[in-house]
Amino acid sequence: MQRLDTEGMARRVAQDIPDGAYVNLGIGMPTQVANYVSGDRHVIYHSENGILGVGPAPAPGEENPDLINAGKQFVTLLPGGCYFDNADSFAMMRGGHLDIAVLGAFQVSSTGDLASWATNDLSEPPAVGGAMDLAVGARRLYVLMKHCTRDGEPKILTECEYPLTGKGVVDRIYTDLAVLEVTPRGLQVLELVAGNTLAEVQAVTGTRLLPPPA
Amino acid sequence: MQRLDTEGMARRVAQDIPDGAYVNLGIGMPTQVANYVSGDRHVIYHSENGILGVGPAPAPGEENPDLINAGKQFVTLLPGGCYFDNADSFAMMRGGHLDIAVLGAFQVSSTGDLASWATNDLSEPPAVGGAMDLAVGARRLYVLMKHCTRDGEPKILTECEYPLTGKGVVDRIYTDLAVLEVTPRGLQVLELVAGNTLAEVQAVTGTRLLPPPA
Amino acid sequence: MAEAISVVKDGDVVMIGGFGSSGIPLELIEALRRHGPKDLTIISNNAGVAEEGIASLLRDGMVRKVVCSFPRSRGSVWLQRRFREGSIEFELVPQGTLGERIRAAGAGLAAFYTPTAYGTRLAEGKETRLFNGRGYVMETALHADVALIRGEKGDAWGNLTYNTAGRNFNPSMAMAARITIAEVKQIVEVGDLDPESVVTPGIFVDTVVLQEGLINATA
Amino acid sequence: MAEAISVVKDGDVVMIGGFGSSGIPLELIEALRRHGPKDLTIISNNAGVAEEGIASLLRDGMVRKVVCSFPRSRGSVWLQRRFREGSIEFELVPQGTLGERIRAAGAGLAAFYTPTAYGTRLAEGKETRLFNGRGYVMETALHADVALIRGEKGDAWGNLTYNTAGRNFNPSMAMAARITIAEVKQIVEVGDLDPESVVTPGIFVDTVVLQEGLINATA
Repeated sequence: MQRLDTEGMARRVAQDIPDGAYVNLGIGMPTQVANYVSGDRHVIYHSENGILGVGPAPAPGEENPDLINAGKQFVTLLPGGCYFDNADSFAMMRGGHLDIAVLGAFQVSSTGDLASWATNDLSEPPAVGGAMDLAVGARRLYVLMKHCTRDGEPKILTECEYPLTGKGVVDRIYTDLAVLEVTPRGLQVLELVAGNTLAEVQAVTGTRLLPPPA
Repeated sequence: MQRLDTEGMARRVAQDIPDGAYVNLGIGMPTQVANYVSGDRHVIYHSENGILGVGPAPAPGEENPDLINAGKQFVTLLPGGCYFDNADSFAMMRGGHLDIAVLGAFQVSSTGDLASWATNDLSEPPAVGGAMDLAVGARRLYVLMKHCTRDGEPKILTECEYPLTGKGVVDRIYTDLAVLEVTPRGLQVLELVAGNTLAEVQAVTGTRLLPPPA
Repeated sequence: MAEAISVVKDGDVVMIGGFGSSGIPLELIEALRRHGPKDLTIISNNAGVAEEGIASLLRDGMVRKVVCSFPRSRGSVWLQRRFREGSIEFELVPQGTLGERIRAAGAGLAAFYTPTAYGTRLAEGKETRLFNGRGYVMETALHADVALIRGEKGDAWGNLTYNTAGRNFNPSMAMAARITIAEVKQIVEVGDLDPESVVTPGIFVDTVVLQEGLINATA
Repeated sequence: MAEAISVVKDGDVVMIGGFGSSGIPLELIEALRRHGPKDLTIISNNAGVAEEGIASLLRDGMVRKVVCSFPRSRGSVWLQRRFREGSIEFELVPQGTLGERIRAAGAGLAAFYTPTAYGTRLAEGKETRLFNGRGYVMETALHADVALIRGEKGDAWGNLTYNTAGRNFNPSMAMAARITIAEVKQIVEVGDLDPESVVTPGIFVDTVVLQEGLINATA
């Protein structure tokens, strides 16, 4: 099968970030989406720790230990950006003020349940951060993840096996194989990565996929 | 009987405002308390509309229509003061951050119930403002009012006849005749205005007063 | 200004910032009055004085309901008249509860428990509950279709600063409405506002309009 | 610093501001470690990395319970060790819920209903309720005995500003504790801070201490 690499996946999501959007990019692969949003689009990035207008990494030696993103990486502020505290930052998230959030995930269900914060391993202290607030609050929630685990197990399932981050919160799934929309009738294929067939993608998916719109 | 005038009453409350206190003064007579707090005491005044460090009225011609106090009078800001929004201002009030609030009242009960926002006249739209928030939130709530109505009716009663601002919220009552403390045993006289006897003050009070501490 | 306000439709819930003379979007209110939608619900701390601000909307019969905390400023004659003739609904909310209900809407919370008004007439008919032996009243989030607010400086992203005590309800209302329109004294270039001093981040503001000087600024 | 921190007693609930490397009161934490109270409950977003900050309190056996949202930053070895050996209680709270519970305490609210975590394991055992058909979880206020926070500039009244994203939990924690101690980079004269730019009003802060340079500022 044809698989997008990480850059390809980030580029695909970036195409769907419209001009003027307020966007939160989750830790890890989602953070890379910003690198591929066209420069003629005015997109404002939110970081849960209290930044709107997150800019690129600073030049070496210019790092400010207070000015980091949610992934604890050093960042800068774009002109027009501003700072605020946790209460205001999560008001933005929970209150429906962000247009789009892009998150990674362990599993997504056919009804848009998201599992992204914990496995069933109880020997480690669990960590959740702001994922549950984003899950319930962002107007559109996009998941960006590989279609299957390293072992080839499907991550898109009829029901999640891992603890949920939120119920029925995902709007769209971008994987290395396809773009899927969560609809009331189930998971609809919006696009297949060129060269793949629906049957091939269905074969590595743990729930029934609806064919792309005609 | 000997009665304090408005200035005398405001002066008496002012004596009990300690150095370093954060204080909210209600609309009307309570606002005058600030005029008599000794200049060697550092007292910070809060105004519900979003000011800490309220200063005196501006010079004529220097008024800023945005810089008013809760009574809609023009004020100034003292050095070290600051501005904030309604949410933070009422967090200060309700959250127990103000040391003292001084409010006027229609009636106070022997258990510290406060009636200050409405009479039983239903022909006018009622108004409450921030009185109920101050009543529940200030660490010490002092009422400053005349002992009786203009018609000579007692305003200090076993139970309030007017709608309550708060239940069991008043700590102390300053009137033109006496200073009274709300205690678990009832209203205790802390001081009588010089020249008055307990019997005289009791006669114009609608609930039993406990004698001053020996 | 007229174009910005044209989003307000008959029956809308409109929040209007301000406290007394402070931080009121008087030009937006005047534009709203000229636009003329009916059956509005107005959420604001006060209810206008004389023929000004919210009073002018009440006078012109545009208001179905008023939600406020202190409608009895000297000269609030139009609120009194409409109240006495029974032509408006009227909901009185303690000021801190009003602000917190607005903030809750903006912050995505459905309800909260406040000690304010417990045991009083303003808690009648509301759920109450004891926490650690103290009484609290459950209050729900208060949303709006449109918020009209006033800032001092604003930029094209919608970032706002305020003048002194002119903040009052404006920052919370900006968060609680589907559409927020801010009237400002000065529009500055994006990047000119100090990022440490922005009070309302632009994400909460849809449209920033410059005061046109239609209304005496000290009114 | 040592004198300021001496108010913390065995068994106290201590809030500690900061997010990752940002806005952490590292010198106050080090002073707390040297002061050495036992059985502390620590409320903070993270749980320290390596031997730094909260990790040093966990290492030294001063902590009975940790309440946090994200204890798994790379190098959070002491939290992992104490968790695995079962020597601490551990309460995980979604970040926004943690912040809002802290704010509720500071704002005098007893509880609130949030949609966050509804239908998940973190809502198990909690009251839930539908508002307008949507599920919400009831969360209660989170109070502390002492809050340790970090500002950029402070004055003798306790007014504070912050550095960029260094605000995070610091302003809310300042409101939620009986005693708030702020570590700042610079102490300025009362009146030197712009009253429009004060982020934490002095009413929320009891003691302001100047950083002594004990700890590498970029740590």
